[in-house]
Amino acid sequence: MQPSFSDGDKEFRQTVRAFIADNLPDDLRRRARWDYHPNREDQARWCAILDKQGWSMPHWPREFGGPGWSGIRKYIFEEEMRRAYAPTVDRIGPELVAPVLYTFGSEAMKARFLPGIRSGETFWAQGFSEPGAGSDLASLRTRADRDGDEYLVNGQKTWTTEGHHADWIFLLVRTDQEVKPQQGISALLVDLKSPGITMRPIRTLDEGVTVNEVFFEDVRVPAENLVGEEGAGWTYAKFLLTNERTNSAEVPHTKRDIAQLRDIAAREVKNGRPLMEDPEFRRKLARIEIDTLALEFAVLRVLSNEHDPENANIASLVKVRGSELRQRVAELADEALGDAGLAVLTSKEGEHGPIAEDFDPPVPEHGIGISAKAMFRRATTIYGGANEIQRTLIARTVLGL
Amino acid sequence: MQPSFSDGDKEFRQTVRAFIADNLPDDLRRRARWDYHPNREDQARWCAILDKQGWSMPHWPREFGGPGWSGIRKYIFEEEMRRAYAPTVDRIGPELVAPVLYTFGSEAMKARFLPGIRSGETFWAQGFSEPGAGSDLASLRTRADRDGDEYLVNGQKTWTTEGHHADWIFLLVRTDQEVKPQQGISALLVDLKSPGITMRPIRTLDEGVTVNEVFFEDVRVPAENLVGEEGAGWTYAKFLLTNERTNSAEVPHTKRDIAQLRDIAAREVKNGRPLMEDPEFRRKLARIEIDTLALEFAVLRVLSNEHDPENANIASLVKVRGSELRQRVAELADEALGDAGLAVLTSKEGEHGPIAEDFDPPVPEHGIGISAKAMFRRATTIYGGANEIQRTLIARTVLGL
Amino acid sequence: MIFELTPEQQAIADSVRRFTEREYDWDSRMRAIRGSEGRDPAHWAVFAELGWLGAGLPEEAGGFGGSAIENAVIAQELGKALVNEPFAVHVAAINLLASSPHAAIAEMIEPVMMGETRIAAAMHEAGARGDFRMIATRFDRNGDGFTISGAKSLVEGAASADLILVPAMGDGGLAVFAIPARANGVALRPYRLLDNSHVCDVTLDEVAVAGDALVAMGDEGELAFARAVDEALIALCAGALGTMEAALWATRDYLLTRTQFRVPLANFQVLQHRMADMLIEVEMTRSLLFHALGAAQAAMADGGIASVDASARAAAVSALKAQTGHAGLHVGREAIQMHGGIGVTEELAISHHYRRLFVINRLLGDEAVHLERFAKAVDGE
Amino acid sequence: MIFELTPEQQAIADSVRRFTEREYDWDSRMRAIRGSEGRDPAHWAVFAELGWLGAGLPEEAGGFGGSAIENAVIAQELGKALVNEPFAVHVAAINLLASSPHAAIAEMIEPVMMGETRIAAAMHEAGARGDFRMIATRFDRNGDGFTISGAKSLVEGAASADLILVPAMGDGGLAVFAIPARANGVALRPYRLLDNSHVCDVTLDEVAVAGDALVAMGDEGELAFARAVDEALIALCAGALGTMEAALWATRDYLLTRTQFRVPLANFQVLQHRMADMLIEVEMTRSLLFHALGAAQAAMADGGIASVDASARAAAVSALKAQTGHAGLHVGREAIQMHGGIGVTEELAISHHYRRLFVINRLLGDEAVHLERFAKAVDGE
Repeated sequence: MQPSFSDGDKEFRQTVRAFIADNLPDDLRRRARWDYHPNREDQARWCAILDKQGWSMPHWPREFGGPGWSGIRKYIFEEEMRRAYAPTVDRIGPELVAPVLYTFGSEAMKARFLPGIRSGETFWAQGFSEPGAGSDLASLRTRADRDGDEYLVNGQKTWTTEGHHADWIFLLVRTDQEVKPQQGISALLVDLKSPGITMRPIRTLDEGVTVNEVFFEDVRVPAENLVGEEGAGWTYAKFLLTNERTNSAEVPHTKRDIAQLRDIAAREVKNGRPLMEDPEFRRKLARIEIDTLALEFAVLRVLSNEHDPENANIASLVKVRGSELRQRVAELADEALGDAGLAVLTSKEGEHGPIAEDFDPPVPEHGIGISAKAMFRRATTIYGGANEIQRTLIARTVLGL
Repeated sequence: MQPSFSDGDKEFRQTVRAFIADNLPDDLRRRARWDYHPNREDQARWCAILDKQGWSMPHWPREFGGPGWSGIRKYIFEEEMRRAYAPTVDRIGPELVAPVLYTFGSEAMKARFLPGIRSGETFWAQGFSEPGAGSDLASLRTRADRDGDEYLVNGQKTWTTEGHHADWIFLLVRTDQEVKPQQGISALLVDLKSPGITMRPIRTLDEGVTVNEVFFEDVRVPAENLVGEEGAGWTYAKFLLTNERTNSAEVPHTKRDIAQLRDIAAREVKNGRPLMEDPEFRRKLARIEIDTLALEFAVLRVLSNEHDPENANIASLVKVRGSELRQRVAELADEALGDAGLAVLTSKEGEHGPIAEDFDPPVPEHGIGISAKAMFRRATTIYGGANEIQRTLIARTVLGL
Repeated sequence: MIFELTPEQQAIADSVRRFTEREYDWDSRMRAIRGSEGRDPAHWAVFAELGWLGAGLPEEAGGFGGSAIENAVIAQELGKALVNEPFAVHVAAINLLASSPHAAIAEMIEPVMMGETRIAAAMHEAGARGDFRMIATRFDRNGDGFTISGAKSLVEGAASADLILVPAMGDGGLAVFAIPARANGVALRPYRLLDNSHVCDVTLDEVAVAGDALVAMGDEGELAFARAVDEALIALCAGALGTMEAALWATRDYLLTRTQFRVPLANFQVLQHRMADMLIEVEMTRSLLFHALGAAQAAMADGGIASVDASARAAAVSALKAQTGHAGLHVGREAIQMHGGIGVTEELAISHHYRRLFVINRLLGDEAVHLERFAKAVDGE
Repeated sequence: MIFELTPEQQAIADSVRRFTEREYDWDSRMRAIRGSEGRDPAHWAVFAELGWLGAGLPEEAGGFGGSAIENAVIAQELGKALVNEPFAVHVAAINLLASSPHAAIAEMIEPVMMGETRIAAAMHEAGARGDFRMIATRFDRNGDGFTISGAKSLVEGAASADLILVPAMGDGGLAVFAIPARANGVALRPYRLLDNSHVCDVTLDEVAVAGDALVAMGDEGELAFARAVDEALIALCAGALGTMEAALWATRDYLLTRTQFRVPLANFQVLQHRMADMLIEVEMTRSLLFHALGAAQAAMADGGIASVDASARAAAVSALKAQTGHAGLHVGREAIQMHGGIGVTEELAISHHYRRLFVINRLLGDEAVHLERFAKAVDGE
């Protein structure tokens, strides 16, 4: 047993840290500091810089242009990225769609789509959920009917993350109405510029937009855009969702949020002293930091031996704990801000986006973005499979109940 | 709306307080101070004193010797009793068995059994639960077969509270094996001195004994001891359990425990100052006191209008909250004691009972009984219908889920 | 003990409910909160017309003969419909006016009740993190008048107020002043809170007022301020109770109608038990509201002068606020979680319930502030 | 990073498990804990014989070449079977001896490892409420020797010990002494804890010892004490982890076999989700155990001298202990609750799991003590 980072891993961390320091443009860092959803331009610019280094797709196998890092090193890389306030690289294309494409897609499909993802030029959305079928994919109703060399797509998707920024959508559709619900599902790649598609942004409680409803009305999709085999969409979706769960439980992001929280607590004053010296605040912070350490080591246990099925069991736990922890950190940061934590901060009415240079917010610089984050984090225990679903999964698969 | 005690109620409280001060023997008060399960002799002596005043059975209707108090006054009476460290009057006979007898029993049965309960001479146990049938009474298997003028009882009961002190047991038995499970149940009154009965005390985690297993082997019970009608036992049991739930959620007891906790906190020292001045302790205590106030007013809402069905709904909530609160108070008291809160305190090996005069405990006087209480309180969320059952009941009856 | 509303109190509740059902449905609300200041001025006129603005004031103070109970009844119904009007602030303001020994101040009560004069109360001090007991704003005597300097935050309704009531410390202890919102030296910085209420930071830079701007000072000032805080907190918590109830029952209805894996959500035992816990929190809040109303009645019966009753009221009100903050967050979060994705959208009331409860937890002191104030009041400190 | 046991470590785990399965089944355990001191002396001899008492000590210190990892492996297996032996106290004691720069002390290591000398460590100060950093016991120099006075509490194994290791403050800072248990001025008051461990309050009334009784003093004393505390805490928490695991899986098995209303308890969704939460707490505790073991290795690699590593170890160990206290109570309570009535009886292991976890939460500092120690260590105070 050697439960700490090896010397090689420590050197790797220094290499990554130096690269980011040398290559991350200042204006990107500044905008990411506020932690609103990063804009597409920033994500694309940074992805291209990383791509030149061969680092834009840490999770991909070497043959498709991944760096071939161990699970632990992927984690270190992500941690250093968050730590430096680098914009996140888009996730849907690189981490969800691409693995399906290089695992199940045709050679032509790989050649056509993977390079754009790797370089940050092409952005993807996923079209899974439908109104009335949240976590219950088998009941989806959007249909694709074969019509010569094309499919004709009709239906509606919802909770489509970043759909309003995307070029393409990975769509689950029903291609066979006759067979059992799970067998009639296929996966299609659809150009979002196709006629008949309407994207309607859904405003969330932070007054921002990250998710959308997408309507499909007689949308024509070339048959060559079918992923793998017709009727196998359910298998691909399960594969994709597994990848979604075995991520890092957002620990690097949470650790960065804690650093930000510490910064706030050092600047805010309570009873004439820095909030950081308030015993009750310190106790809450310590509890959060300890829970984060525990979560981090649970993640590292998974990553140190990614193919051990026992470790896969732990992965379902870290989703639950990680999502709850993100809420607690965001709420404590908001509480730390005092009155300013109650203020809505929008640059233009009803949407936070890039903040104008001359914007004079009613909260201190160190509090920008905090209240929106505290609100939006309510979603972390819902998306990606609500925690209720995760707990049932844990009870069945790990506890055998 | 007049959400505070009326002047009449306030005067009533003073009357009760004065009576207890004048009539409660010192030795009883001293033993009750330690809050072990009161011994039968103390309970009986105090019950007889109250009986002379006509106050021993506050919950009984006037015609059977009850004082005819309103719900609020019964609550005030109980609160003053607890406050003064008066021994509790036994509950099984007065509050569970007697209401069944005076509601469903024959005149002969009432005349025979009620006076002994009222005066504290006769102690009762209840025989409901069986091994393998905790809250699920319909599956009970103890049988009573008619044999001339007698029933022949065979079977086993468990969790029989205070059975080792009792004279009689109110027994649910199966008198008909053919009909639906719930229809074949009857209620029998059984003299615990009858041949064929074995009482086995169950040691609990506080190392004390309050519950027992009772074994019945060819026990002969006169047929006249059948309560009401044969086959109606299920109805009587439900009636009895309803009475169990509409109690005061033990708020008077919890308030007394809080007073004791405050006394401990005033005597114990942390970092050179009284524990009572420790901010974190005070916060925990305040939270408990506030929750107790809330619970008390919820109980008073029920009691102010006992026959309003909407208030009956609240009764199921207060059981859940009240039982959890009792645990929290006991645990905070134990924590307040520091190291001494970890010590086991038994007068003789394996059972706490009356404490010998020359006993020199390894804990301070104000800490006697605390660790046993902290342990035993784990049972409050289990007995009388586990909180899981209560929550399901709330969801169904109040929320309509 | 009587926990039922009198017929008069029930009539007030009914009149508020009629208003919220007929004039404050969801679409009207969304229109109102998107307007300037998040309100439709016609609504406040209705409040005045129906007598709600004076319903909680005793007759001898110029009101309609009610008490905190009437205010709680109104606030609770407004809270159910998420009515975005500064009613709790109004309660603070009118109680401050009614506590004044000065005739010039008492004369303001009627126009305020009639909705003719708009008045805000600056109960939060900038930098005090919701602890209303920390007052750094200063006053100095200036001939027959006073000069006031300081910074207040989260002053709801300030942008449309004629007068702002300002507590300040100075020679003579705590004093409260009625300051014209457009007086020289008064600067307003408006912004919006997460629950769509519109507030201002109010900066007072040597604001000069005449002697008749004094509402109360010294012991009278302390008592007036304590009464205003407690009465406003009761209204605030009653509103939160209404909001919690709305969130609870909306969630119940959602669980009954929505299916997942072809089973109604209402059948999932886990959700049943969590709903039971939400209900318990709601009922405990309601119980503490009753308790606080009893304490407020007792304190008012003594004209708020007996400090033992004022202290009992402080304990009871802080118990209520600590529970409300705690319960509100719990109920709000659970309501969102059980709704799933739809719960985090701007489109559904559920996220608005949560945001309102989130804000209320922090207004006039969060759970920690009130646990401490409760402990102090109970121990007679 | 490697989280798997080496074959040697696995062999130790297996040998402990064989012992608990063959010689410490439930009936043997109940016999042992009802004996005097709650133990069977033959068991400690087995510990010595199988090398467990020196397994966690480096070779250069006279041990068998292990570290905190080996102690954790042993403690966890012992914890699963609720073995009532003072193993964590032994870890404290042997680490104190091994930290000593004095040859006379180092010579004691072997007989202790062999089980020939019994040794207790008085890590709790009477009145300190588990905060081991508060040491009021005093020493004075007395010619070549020392005089020690004070009061220690919760000293496990003191009644059968030959020597008691006693930390004390005096001129020269913190010092640790090895005091014969039967020395003049040493008074033992034995009692039993809720988990059936037998402890003593130890009163030291001007106890005179020779100079060679000094284990370490000043900076050396601080480092020795800190190392002993942290290593003992790791063993204590590893034991608690084992106990939590035993409670978790026993509850799982109970839910699978027990039916209510003709449905297996395992089918109730509420119990499933609560079991998932228990599992999460267990896995988080395990993760922090790994983290603390890494920190202990790093600190030991520097001979425990570099204060930065000692501070990192303190943070890591306090994180572990805070989590263990919290998780242990949660898991213990839930295991009882899900068992229902049978869970509160003395007859079933479940209540013993709870009582052990209840006691461990308070030994060597409860959650509050360790949250504060963690915060201080992290901030470099």
